[in-house]
Amino acid sequence: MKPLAFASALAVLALPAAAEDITVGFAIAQSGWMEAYDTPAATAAKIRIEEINANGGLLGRKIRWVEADTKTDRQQSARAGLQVIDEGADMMVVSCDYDFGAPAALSAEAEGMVSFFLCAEDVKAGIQGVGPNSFSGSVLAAVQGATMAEWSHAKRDAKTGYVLLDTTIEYNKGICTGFDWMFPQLEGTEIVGRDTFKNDDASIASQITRIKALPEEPDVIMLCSYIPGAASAVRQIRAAGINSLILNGSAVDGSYWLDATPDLSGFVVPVQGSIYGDDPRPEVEAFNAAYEKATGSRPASSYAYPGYVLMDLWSKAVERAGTLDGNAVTTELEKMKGEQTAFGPRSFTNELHHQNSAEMQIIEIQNGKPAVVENWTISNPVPLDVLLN
Amino acid sequence: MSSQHAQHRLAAYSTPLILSAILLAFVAFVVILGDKALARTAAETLVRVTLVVGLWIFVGNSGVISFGHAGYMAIGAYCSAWLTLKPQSKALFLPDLPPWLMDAQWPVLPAAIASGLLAALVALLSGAAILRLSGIAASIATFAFLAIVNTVYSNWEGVTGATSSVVGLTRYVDHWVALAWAVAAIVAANLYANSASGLALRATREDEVAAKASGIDMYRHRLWSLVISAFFTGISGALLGHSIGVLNPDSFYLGITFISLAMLVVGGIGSLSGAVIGVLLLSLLIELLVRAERGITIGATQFALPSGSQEILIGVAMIFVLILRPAGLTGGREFKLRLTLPRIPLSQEPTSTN
Amino acid sequence: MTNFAQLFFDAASLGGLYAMAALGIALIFGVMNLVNFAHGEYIAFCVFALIVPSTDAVAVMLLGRAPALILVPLILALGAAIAIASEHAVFRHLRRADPVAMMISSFALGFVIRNALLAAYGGRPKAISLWPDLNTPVRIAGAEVPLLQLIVILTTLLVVAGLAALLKKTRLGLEMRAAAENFTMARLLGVKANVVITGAFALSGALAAAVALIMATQTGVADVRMGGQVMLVAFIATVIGGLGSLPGAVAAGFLIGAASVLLQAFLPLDARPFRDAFLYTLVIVCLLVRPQGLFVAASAKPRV
Amino acid sequence: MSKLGVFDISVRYGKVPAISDLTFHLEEGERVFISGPNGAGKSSFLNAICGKVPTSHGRIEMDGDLLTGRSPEAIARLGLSMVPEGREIFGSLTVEENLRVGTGIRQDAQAIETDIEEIFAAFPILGERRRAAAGALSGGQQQMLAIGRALMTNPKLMMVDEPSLGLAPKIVDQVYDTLAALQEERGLTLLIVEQSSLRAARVGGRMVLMRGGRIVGEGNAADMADRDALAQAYFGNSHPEPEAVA
Repeated sequence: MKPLAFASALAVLALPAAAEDITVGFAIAQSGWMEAYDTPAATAAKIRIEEINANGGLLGRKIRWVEADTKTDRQQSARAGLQVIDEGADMMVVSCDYDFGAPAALSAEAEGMVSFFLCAEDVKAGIQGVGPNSFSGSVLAAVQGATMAEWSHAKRDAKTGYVLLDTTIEYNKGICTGFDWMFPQLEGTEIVGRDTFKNDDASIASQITRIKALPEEPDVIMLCSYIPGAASAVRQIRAAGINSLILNGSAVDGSYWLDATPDLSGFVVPVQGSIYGDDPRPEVEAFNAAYEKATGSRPASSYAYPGYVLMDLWSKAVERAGTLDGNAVTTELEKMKGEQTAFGPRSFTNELHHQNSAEMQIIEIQNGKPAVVENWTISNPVPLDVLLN
Repeated sequence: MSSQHAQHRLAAYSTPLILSAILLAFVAFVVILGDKALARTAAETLVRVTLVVGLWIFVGNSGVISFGHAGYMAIGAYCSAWLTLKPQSKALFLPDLPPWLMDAQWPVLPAAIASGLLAALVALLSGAAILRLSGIAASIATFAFLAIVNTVYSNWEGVTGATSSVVGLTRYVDHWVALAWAVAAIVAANLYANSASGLALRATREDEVAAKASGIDMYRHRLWSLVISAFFTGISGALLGHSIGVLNPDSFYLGITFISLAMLVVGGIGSLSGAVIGVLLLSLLIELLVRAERGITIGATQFALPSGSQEILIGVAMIFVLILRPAGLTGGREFKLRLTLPRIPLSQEPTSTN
Repeated sequence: MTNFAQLFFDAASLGGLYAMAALGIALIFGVMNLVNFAHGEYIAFCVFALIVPSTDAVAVMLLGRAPALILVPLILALGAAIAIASEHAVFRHLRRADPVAMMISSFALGFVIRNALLAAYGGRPKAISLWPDLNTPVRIAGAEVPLLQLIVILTTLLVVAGLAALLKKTRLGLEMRAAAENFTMARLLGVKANVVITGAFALSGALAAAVALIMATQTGVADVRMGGQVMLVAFIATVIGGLGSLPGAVAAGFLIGAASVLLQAFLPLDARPFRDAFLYTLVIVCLLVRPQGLFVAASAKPRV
Repeated sequence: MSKLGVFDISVRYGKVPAISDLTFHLEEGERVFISGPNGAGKSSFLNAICGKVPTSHGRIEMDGDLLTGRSPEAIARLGLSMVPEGREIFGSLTVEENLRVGTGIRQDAQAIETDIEEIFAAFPILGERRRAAAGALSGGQQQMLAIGRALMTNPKLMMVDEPSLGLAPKIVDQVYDTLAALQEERGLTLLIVEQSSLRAARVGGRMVLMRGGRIVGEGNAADMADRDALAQAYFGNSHPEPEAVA
């Protein structure tokens, strides 16, 4: 026990020396499977912090950060939150996923501190699931599903849709919620069938058999899942000779898994920005370059971007509020309506600390090559009652 | 002879006293350090003590390995959420709850007890079927029970919120609350183990055939111990929920099943002291390793373990303990106050079995 | 409503996968009463052996680049090797321990392997392009099935037949069957415990490797959690098939695969997410009706 | 040097002693019966010799080789074979496979085949059912199979634990006749647990009486049987003598 007590005593001693600095506390997964999502987004947030520091800091003070590992574990997450508070955090950045970030965010909320989920896309990651000072840096899953519905109808003349839902996590259900809300509203459309599976199913042969039993192949298959289950589902769908356009959420962005189905075509993903170097907005490519400089490789998926966006938005709000006080910063954040960022405009209201509409880049994979084909913003934001259903 | 007997009883009843004192000392130590994260670790550890002691009441006495207790935990945790959440948030996230449950807003303590009772009731029903089996078939049936609970709770949209987390649980469980429940569980476990039913059940663990031949109704005693066990397991679930603040069925599945069994087996499945010691030592070791990952300064040198090595090391440590002491750290013995009167070697102590 | 032949192929290929995994578990249980929870991690380990250890997002093939003729025996040998190594490092020292202590240490071992894989490969699932040509559909008996499904079914039959031949015709097979039934008696007749146990672990590991190759080809991904679900189903299959009975494990593996496919096919949409709840209810019913196992003589007493 | 030397061994299960400071010798080609009440430690004694249970004290030698501390399979390889109580045949294996399990320690592949035929000649019923599952045999047939199986390891010393248990008297006679004939033929040394001194006397040999984990008496089986008959006449049953059931 001695070294333990000693170490914590040191940590306490170390604080006053840095009292002038602003401290951002990262309670994120540095190990376990969430690490793959948290590290890129946290790196992006740190890139923004370095930029701010290089431009003279925030409120004239430098930003520094402290980190604690949630180990992709809910209990450890709560502890990591308390730990960064103990180490003097002024705001908290928590894990990408609602479940693994919330226990830490709740500790921040109890201190009246602003917290941001790195890239959570569940409506609960904010007021509804944590409290009035909690925000997410990403775009709601339902927006992604709705974007897919509206875009495929407008640009690919999709009339018949099939919904294949992976019931394992809430994110997947969010995607399908958005699709189910938007697709039937569109002219001449019909959802011709639905099925469910689980991410770790060893085979989805019987789900595929059901699709093949349809009188006609559907125009689009809305696949609400994530990697690895999604990659495996796509491989099995194509292996069965089904050639429908496959629609997805942002979670399957990234070319790293494409080897799973070589020469894949007709596969579409909505993202906040393109990692493939073809984003129409130069700021996005500038970020990709900065990321490569910082880490030695380009982002593996668009999930790095929300980290940059949230740090950008928070620092602007702090600058406007002139204080780090949680409630004052929240008030400024809620005033943001179409606030420009490198990845498109962002808005918050006093009801929703999340994006229920956003400009998405549509990435289509043809012959195994992903590329931006369009950008699309849904015509109406997803209403709150749909989100909360 | 009767004084001899009374003396044994007294010695047996000293076990919960010693264990409670150890836990109290542990909490006192944490409070003195005054570190928030450490206080939380203490609370979590004590919730786990409640869980593992609850698990022990069934597994330790009957000798049947249960993979199903995380299911009772889930039932307790969600029950407490149903009873304590604000009606408006229930209307929003759990719209299919029956009206009386929707309007309920119980204080936390009665809600915790009700959670335990619901878990106990489910244990009575599920156990009535499962406990007709014995040995590994019973273990598999308990696993099937867990998988059923998990599947149902992961998909029952309007009642459990399915995979969507239930939010807004008051985080009232600090180290004192957790200590109180841990001590309650320990006392109950000790009382049960020394009751007629507990003693009879342990006889069946030693020799099923002989115990049956001597007229012990194994089924009834197993069911009893499962019900009591599920009560405390359900409460530990409620405590866990009110410690994290967010509920998800995923929290009550394989991860917690195995870690709680591992703590029990490493401590020593044959004794209540083993259950408590297993939790304390493994939790302590995990915390030390987590801190070592963050970096520890000893004297002038600073060293840190690489991220993720904690999990590997804890696994290795568990394997070592089991190789060196297959019956667990306590080897199935209880902590007891030794009274000074001479003991007659012939009579075996009721609790020192292995 | 659904094509019957199609359903048959779906059920047989999933069942085949479970059957092979169940055999792997039953072999080890038979000789040393060990429920090996590390079996799922053997599967994950073999899948990851196909790619270069690195935490980068894009996977680079390592063994996966070798031609099938070399790759298949290599991976099977690797599976056997990790199983034998784990026996040497852990289970050998626990032979006198109670089955519960062994089971928990196998879980701890699995935990170590899984976290070591996480540390070496990172938490992000990796893509594997293994024999993509096997995923072309072929028409057979009025059903259109991916070639791989047929291969899985054929492989299972081959593996089961091969194993049966090995157990029936060879000296080691005879000793393993004798040891599975009564280990101490076999030793009293001069059967070397180490040889039999090592043999059982080697076969079990090779079976895990076979499952790994099929899963990698079928799903195209490598994920540390991928063996877990199969392992659990396999574990259940060995129990409802009758512990210690290898044919029982195979039959129960097929049965669970078939039940899962049929439930998925015929449950109404609203009940489909509850598929596993129905499946496990059937498991409990099976156990209650025949605690000694579905495929062993009713007179046999339940073991353990 | 005796065939088997047991020096001052103790066996305990947990805290319960099963055998205490027992010393015993067995000469080449001898036939010795061990008798005694239930719980006297007879089976524990055999189990300690064959390596099934560890001794806490003392040593056991066979032909000058130390057995103590060796694994059961190593002891079997030194030429000791066991027919355990309850027979413990492999029920799912065929009769012939049962016989072959123990042949792994032999080098003489040719002789194995002739030995199998010899055993089938000695027990014709086994030969008739050589392809049948051993679990389907009757108790007496299983006992014969267990003896045949033990013989297939080509032992120098064979231990038989209660061959008469659960068998009809007629079958028991047959079993003992076969054992005696085999001993004659092969020069085997036999150590047999047999509760009935009368039975032992009929077969002939040395007899050792155990009680409470110790040897309490020893002598010619016939003399011991007379003494037993006398004791029974005067004091009732001195040690239980379960009448065989079919």
